[in-house]
Amino acid sequence: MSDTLDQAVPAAPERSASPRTAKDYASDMEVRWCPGCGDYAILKAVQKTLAELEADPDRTVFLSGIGCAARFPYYVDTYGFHTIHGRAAAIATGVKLAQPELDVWVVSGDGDSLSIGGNHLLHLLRRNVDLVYLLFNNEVYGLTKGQASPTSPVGQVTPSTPGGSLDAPVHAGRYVLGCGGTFFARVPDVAQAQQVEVMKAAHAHAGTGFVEILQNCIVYHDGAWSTVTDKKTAAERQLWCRHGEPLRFGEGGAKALRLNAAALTLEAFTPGVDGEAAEVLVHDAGNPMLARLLCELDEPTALGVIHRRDAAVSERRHHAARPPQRREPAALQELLNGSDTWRI
Amino acid sequence: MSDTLDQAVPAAPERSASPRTAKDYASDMEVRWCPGCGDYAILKAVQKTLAELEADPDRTVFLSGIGCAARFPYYVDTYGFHTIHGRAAAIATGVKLAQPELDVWVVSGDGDSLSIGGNHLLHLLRRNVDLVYLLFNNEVYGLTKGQASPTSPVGQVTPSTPGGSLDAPVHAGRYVLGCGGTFFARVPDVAQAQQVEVMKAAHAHAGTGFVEILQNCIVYHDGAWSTVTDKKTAAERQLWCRHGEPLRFGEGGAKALRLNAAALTLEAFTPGVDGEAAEVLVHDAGNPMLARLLCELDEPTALGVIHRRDAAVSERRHHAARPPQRREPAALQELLNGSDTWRI
Amino acid sequence: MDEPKLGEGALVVRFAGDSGDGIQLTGTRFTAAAAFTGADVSTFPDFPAEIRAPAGTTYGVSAFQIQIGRRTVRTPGDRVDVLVALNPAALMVNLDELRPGGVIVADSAAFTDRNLKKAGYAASPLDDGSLDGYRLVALDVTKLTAEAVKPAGVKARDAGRARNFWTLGLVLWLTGGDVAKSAAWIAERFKANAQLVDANTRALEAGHAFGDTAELARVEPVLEAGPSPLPGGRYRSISGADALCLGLVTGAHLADLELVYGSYPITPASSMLHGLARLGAYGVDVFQAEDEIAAIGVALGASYAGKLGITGSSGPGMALKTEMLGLALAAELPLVVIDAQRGGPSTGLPTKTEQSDLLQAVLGRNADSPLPVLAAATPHDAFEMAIEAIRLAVRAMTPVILLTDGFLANATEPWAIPDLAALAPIERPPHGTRQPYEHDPETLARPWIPAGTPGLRHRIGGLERQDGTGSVSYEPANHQRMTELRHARVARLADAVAEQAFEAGGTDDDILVVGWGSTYGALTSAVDQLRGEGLKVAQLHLRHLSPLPRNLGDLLAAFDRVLVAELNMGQLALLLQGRYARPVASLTKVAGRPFGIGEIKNRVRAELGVEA
Amino acid sequence: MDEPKLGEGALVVRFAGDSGDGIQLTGTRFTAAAAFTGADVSTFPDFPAEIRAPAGTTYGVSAFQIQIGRRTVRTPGDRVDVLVALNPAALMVNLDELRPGGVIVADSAAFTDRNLKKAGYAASPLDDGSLDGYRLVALDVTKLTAEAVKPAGVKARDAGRARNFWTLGLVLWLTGGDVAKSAAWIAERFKANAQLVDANTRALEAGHAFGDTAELARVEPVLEAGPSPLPGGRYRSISGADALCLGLVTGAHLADLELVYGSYPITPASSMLHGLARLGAYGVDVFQAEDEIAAIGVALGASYAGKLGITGSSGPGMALKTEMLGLALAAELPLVVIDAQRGGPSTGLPTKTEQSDLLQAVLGRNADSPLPVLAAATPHDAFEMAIEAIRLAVRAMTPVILLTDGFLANATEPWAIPDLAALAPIERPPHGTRQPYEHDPETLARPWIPAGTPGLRHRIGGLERQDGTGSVSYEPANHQRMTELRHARVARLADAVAEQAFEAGGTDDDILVVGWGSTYGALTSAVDQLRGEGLKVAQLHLRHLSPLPRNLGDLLAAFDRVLVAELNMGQLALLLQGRYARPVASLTKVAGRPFGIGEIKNRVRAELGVEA
Ligand SMILES: Cc1ncc(C[n+]2csc(CCOP(=O)(O)OP(=O)(O)O)c2C)c(N)n1
Ligand SMILES: Cc1ncc(C[n+]2csc(CCOP(=O)(O)OP(=O)(O)O)c2C)c(N)n1
Ligand code: SF4
Ligand code: SF4
Ligand SMILES: [Mg+2]
Ligand SMILES: [Mg+2]
Repeated sequence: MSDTLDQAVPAAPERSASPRTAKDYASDMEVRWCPGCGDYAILKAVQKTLAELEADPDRTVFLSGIGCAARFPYYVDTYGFHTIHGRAAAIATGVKLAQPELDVWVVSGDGDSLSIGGNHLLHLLRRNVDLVYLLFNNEVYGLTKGQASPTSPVGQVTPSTPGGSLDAPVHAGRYVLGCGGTFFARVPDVAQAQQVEVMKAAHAHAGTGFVEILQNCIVYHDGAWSTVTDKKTAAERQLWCRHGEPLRFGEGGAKALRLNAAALTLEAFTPGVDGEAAEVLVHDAGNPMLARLLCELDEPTALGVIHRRDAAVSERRHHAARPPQRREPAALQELLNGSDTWRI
Repeated sequence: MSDTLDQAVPAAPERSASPRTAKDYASDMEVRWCPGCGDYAILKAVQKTLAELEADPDRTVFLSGIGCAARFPYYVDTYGFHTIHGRAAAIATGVKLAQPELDVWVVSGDGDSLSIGGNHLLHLLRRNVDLVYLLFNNEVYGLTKGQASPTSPVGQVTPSTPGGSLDAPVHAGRYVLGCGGTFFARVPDVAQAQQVEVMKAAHAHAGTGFVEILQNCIVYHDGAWSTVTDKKTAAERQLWCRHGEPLRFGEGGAKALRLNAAALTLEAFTPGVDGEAAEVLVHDAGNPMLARLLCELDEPTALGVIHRRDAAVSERRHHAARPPQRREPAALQELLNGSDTWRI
Repeated sequence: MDEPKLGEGALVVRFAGDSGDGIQLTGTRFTAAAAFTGADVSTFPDFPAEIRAPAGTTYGVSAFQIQIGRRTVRTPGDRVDVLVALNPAALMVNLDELRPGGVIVADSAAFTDRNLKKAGYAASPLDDGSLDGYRLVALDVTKLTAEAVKPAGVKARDAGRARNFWTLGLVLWLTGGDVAKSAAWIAERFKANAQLVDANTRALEAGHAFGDTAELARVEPVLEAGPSPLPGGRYRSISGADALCLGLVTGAHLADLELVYGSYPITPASSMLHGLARLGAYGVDVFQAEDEIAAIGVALGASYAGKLGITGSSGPGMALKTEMLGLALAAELPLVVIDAQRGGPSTGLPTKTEQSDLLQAVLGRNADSPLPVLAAATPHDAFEMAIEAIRLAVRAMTPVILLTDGFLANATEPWAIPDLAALAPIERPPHGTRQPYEHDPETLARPWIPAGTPGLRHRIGGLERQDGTGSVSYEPANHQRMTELRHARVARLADAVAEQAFEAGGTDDDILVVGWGSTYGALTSAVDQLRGEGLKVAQLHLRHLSPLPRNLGDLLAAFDRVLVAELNMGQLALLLQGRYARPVASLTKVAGRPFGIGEIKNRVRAELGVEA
Repeated sequence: MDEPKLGEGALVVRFAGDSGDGIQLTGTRFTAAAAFTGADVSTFPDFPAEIRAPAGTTYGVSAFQIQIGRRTVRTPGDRVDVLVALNPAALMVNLDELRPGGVIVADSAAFTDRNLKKAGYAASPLDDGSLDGYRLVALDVTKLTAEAVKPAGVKARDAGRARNFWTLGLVLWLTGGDVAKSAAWIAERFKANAQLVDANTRALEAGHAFGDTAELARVEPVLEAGPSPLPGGRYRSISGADALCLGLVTGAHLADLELVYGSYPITPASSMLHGLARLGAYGVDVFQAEDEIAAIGVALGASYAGKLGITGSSGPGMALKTEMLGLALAAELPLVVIDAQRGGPSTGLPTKTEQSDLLQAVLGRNADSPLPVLAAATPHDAFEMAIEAIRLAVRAMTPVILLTDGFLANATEPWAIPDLAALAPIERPPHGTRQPYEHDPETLARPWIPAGTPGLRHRIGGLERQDGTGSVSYEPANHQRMTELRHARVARLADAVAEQAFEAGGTDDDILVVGWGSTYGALTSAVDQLRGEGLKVAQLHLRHLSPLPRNLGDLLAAFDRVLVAELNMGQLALLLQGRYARPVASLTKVAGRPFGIGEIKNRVRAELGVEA
């Protein structure tokens, strides 16, 4: 008894008629993350997003690999498949290939996505499968009790790296763009409203809407993102990117970014103090090079929809390329017959 | 008999004393690629490179996965390990971890590296393991008889894609840089001299010296790179990047690249005709953003060492982080004893 | 002497030459011509491992062997009666298997010093008497062809290529055939180029005419029209790989499902990828994934979403799919996994045949993870077993592994075209409003509720599930129950499958020969011949390896001597002993090649203490 | 009644409470105190699946069970004598296993309405008489602790945390122990914070004193000093995981090799990753790879370069390593692969124990791919089998799989510290100038020529190799020979291993009980007790599963009744029947838990037709 996570009894069909609040998307299962885990906030944001999208729970599917993050599907009252470590992207591709109209969300941790699952992520992105991909980046392996993850900074002391993590981390944004990703957004777990906004944008995007969520693992790597999320420093450290708007940050938007054309880098400056207002860069989410410059900035950290561009969607291309269907028995019989037959 | 690839009888030790010509690095095995395959030229270039480096054959190891390219180790008279599909990078990492002083070369095809092996390549690159990585990119699966590869252009008709390949290809350079690669070069199979130059640079680089070789598969995808390599158009299509030198191309270097700062793109122009000579960009291999812009250019195609930057090398870090060794029996006995013992 | 002699109603021809010589085409055309006469045929194409080896090398030799019978033939033949050697390397590599006194057709033009040296001959075997024990027909085929096609006015290169049609014509003549069927094919195949039709037809006819005018002795007139050993009906030629593809499409049709085939290229499984990729019009989506793990992942995702996921690979790729197979099993989703076996371990002998993935298929997963395993015996059986795999997968909501191999994939035989209307539909029980893990009391299968089904949303996964609700459960008793259920679900399929029948003989015989998979032809032929000699040999051939047929234990128990024959180190033997705790003898071969009929007969005789 | 009663020289204590209650620490300290008195001990920590479950929930209960004996104890015990329940959930989850009349120590302060409700109690069991069949010691431990530590002046939070030491003190008193050993540990552990030392020591002492002053009846004075059931020597406490790590380091030392441990985290194998990561000073390189495939790849690369590659994982990760294991085998390189088994299939029950990867280990690879498989029986055996794995890997140039499991990894026992000097060195035959695949006539091992060795460069890989030269070979006869060689190489290791000995009894007995792995304790205890009852029960416990010991067939043949007991659906039973073609009976359990001694005894009695 104590050992069973209750599964909701199949919901009565009427339940699925346009729910409107986050709560309508909560499953009956008890949420079992550690108290204080950043995943709770993300769960709420996703449920809110679903409500705002008026998503049909029966036509929505959450897929995940393995990890703390990957328990996510149990907690949303939609279809859900908690698969195996690192492979959700591949399975999701199959789901979309079979039923392109399903609304698919993949939830994955930094280990799941960028360690064991890196290859499937690459191919999901280059194919541009139409789904939302949520990366819960807590820079650590939560479920297996705290080992270094591929996003762990050099020096992180963990049970598997008692002398500190040694290797340069994978940079999620850089990787996604390197794979040819068509949508990249970043948002901290604590930024509820922006999460909803960003997830809606990812959902609206035709293709893989990849969202990196800066998630706090309170048990094994507490404070990983505190320099970005601390209320005190947030204004200085958070650069919210909005397409068509100037790239400003700091108290009252006092600071901004400009291009250093010689060095090919972005520079922070204070318009009117150490530069002209005219120099302020305006965010163009469609420019891949700007996206790369932005996603690698550290101070300030770029947040929001950093990149979004139109590109062909894999499963649509596959379906469009299907030859006219010949499903009647006579056609199949003809196929069995072949072209070169004889009688005995 | 006909079914055996002869293995050279262990070379007499004196044989390894500083050989100087490409031939000294040829193994006794009969080379079994298709007549006309681009791999022959690469083999010659590698042997030449080894000769110019005066590589010690006994301290040199070639590792490969599976594919036509991956037969490479049989043909160089060094240590060689023809492993399994997509995994050479992982095995090479183990070799370097165990013996950092060995001179390791990985040879891999586009399927081997960017399809099944994409994840290991990511982690090899982010760790910056000190070896040379040669990607033979022929945009096709040679050994398995011509299926589409992850670098096949959209529309390529193959036995597995009779209606034409559908998905957007992986862009090798973009991927390598997205993985945090510290060295990226590109060279066509037919450019013998430049190959040697580029491989020597890759070899000199402390970290993963990644070289994409534009290789022609004469059987399954002939002419894949002919727009770049055709003698007639070579000058117009080949942009040879050399650190510190202007990025010029075309007949007599008449054309050049400049930055379009507003669009964040590179533009080709003719200095003195549609622009100033002062606008000509000078190649800075250390600038990651320039590398990204360059590697994605199509007309002209950037060749040579496109990116090279210094970064910590994984196996060196690992060795530096080793605690002082306690290998004497007494130390081990102490470890067995532990700290909390009692007598019965 | 084991082999039926020439004149006993069957003939074995092997074409051999450089990969570039069109050997496979010649073989296929000869097969078509033979089958068209009503003869039974069995073929064995043998490609070099290299893509395109340098001309004239021994490792670049491509071969195509065919046995043609006015009686039933079930194998391509142990020994060759007629060897067509288009160059010295082809002779060097294949002479071993030519029977004493057999016919050699050689193109003397290719026996140049250079080619002889490449093949490893010091002197030309055409001249040095070394072929005295054979009937040598050495002709300058190159020149004869060039002369024949001259009137067509084609380029030298095309003239050279016509050499294979000249050879075909000659071999048709030697075997009593005519050129009509082949000429019709040429006309159709090259219809875009009248000149080529002309040239190739001329070559074909000239080769045939040469046999006649040069008054070459016919070898054996197996191609002369005559009674057919096959039952009446409409036939086509089919390879194992093609039959499998058709079977999958047909099975899906019978179950009213669409297919998603997720795969990653690998020899010899790629032929399925290529074959299915051409069948998009029949409700098949083919997806070339980034690796084998993604391939099965895509297939599983498709099954989860209500199409039928299928994946196919060979040994190394099967190994990679192991973890995901466990998920499919735990998630209780239908899936068909086809393993085209090849020589191993590791990369092994990719182009050679072997039956050594049996234990991996039956037992090779982490934890207690039973699933059904089937094996196809012949090309036409591949069609049937593909349908059977789909039937069992859908019935028991389970992944099913179907074993084939490199030999079976490429082998061809005449196939009595099935009547689609006569095939039984595959039932898919409606999910109703059953709970996600509510198991049908008979089949123990949970309902298949595709993602997106209105009103039945639920969550599944690889953690242990509570029987019924499908909730995650760590409860000890539930784990015990679910584990037993997983075993019982597979075991019960034995009730949904016919009892094992004898291929030959019965429980009164002195020895039982048991086989599985593509050794069917050789085993059946051997047992046939032994019985013909009066030995009391019975034969079983297993198509269901897991669960084993429900009467198998009893059948084995009826014999004092059981001989299990397979192309591995004794895997089925281990499995049978493991299940039935009774000793069996084991005949094994791991040489990358099918059994010869003779080796089987010798072993059976040895078991019976009989002299040959 | 199966169980030895209280007073028979052994006592089972289980501590249970929230994950945050320091249960594992209390258990470990109690174990240390018990072992220090010379008692034999066996422990079983049982963590919740969740990282940090909300306080008070049943699924968040953490437990630690220990059996303490003045006689030999080999299991943590079937039933609990003393249950310490720090909250209602702990009581709810564990009460089932408390023996009738057993002792419950409960912290009444935690039995709040809220906690009762969370645990699923309608009313407090401390008051409603439902615990009448037990000896209930309900105390306000929280308050008693707070009072005791007040003088130390620590913060409320630290005072709360001291509750576990108060409990420890009380249980030490109940079992006849003193606090000296535990106090010393506190002094050492918290030496940086004198206040904490003070507070915790006060709590410890107060708990102990409380038992005395409240005149609680002692349960059983197993901790009073007295004769020890263990042989004389120097001891320490060791867990299976730690013993394994030490065994690997020691084995490498004995072979004069350095180790490269490539791994990817997975429960319950991670404890090896963590353990070895701390042993860098002893020639160990630990590399956390990007996945299990890379982990074994790194290990294999290291072996190729002359260090000893080791990798470890659990079921799903083992599945992923399958393909690379085939390469290691084909390349004939030494490698040690440790599989810490857990409940499956698929993700299954990651934190629960099971022995269900046996067939995967022995048979679960594509093609004919034999390799040695070992299993450790107890924590101290894990040390020895780690050395044995290295010895066999180096001797036969082969990957070796060593099976452990979640139970074994976490279980602890007193360990007679081995004398390094007394351990036999592991020989590594010099490669000399042998050819790369020149096989030693005795061991059939090729020479280990690390990459970089002067003058011996050569090329290896996964394609079939020519015996001797190591060149790629597609030759049929060579493939046959190499396949046989691979089998013989493993089979011959049986000669390098001692004959299988009986754990108990001999061929004159009426039934033979066969087990393997971590069920050793339960099986040995059960057989011991049955023999004590006069039943003629013999016992074998296998450490070598492939190859099986050379005399095993004879031993099995000596019995009419053989019972194979294992925590899976009968995998060893299948293997033994498969190898020896003799029927065995099978006792299985797949509930995520170790065998109870009672279940084994019942089944043996049933086999013998004896009433309990
Ligand atoms: C094949 C396989 N390897 C390893 C594991 C063990 N494992 C489970 S979750 C996990 C990593 C979790 O880290 P991450 O993906 O970052 O998720 P988080 O727990 O941090 O949310 C690992 C290694 C597994 N379940 N399967
Ligand atoms: C696990 C596994 N999957 C598939 C294969 C089959 N295979 C061999 S080489 C190859 C791809 C070859 O393409 P590429 O890497 O581009 O090399 P190329 O032959 O073009 O040089 C494949 C799929 C294999 N050997 N192992
Ligand atoms: S371990 Fe970390 S990531 Fe996992 S549930 Fe706990 S706080 Fe969250
Ligand atoms: S198939 Fe292509 S890549 Fe392979 S050897 Fe032939 S030409 Fe080269
Ligand atoms: Mg994480
Ligand atoms: Mg390629």
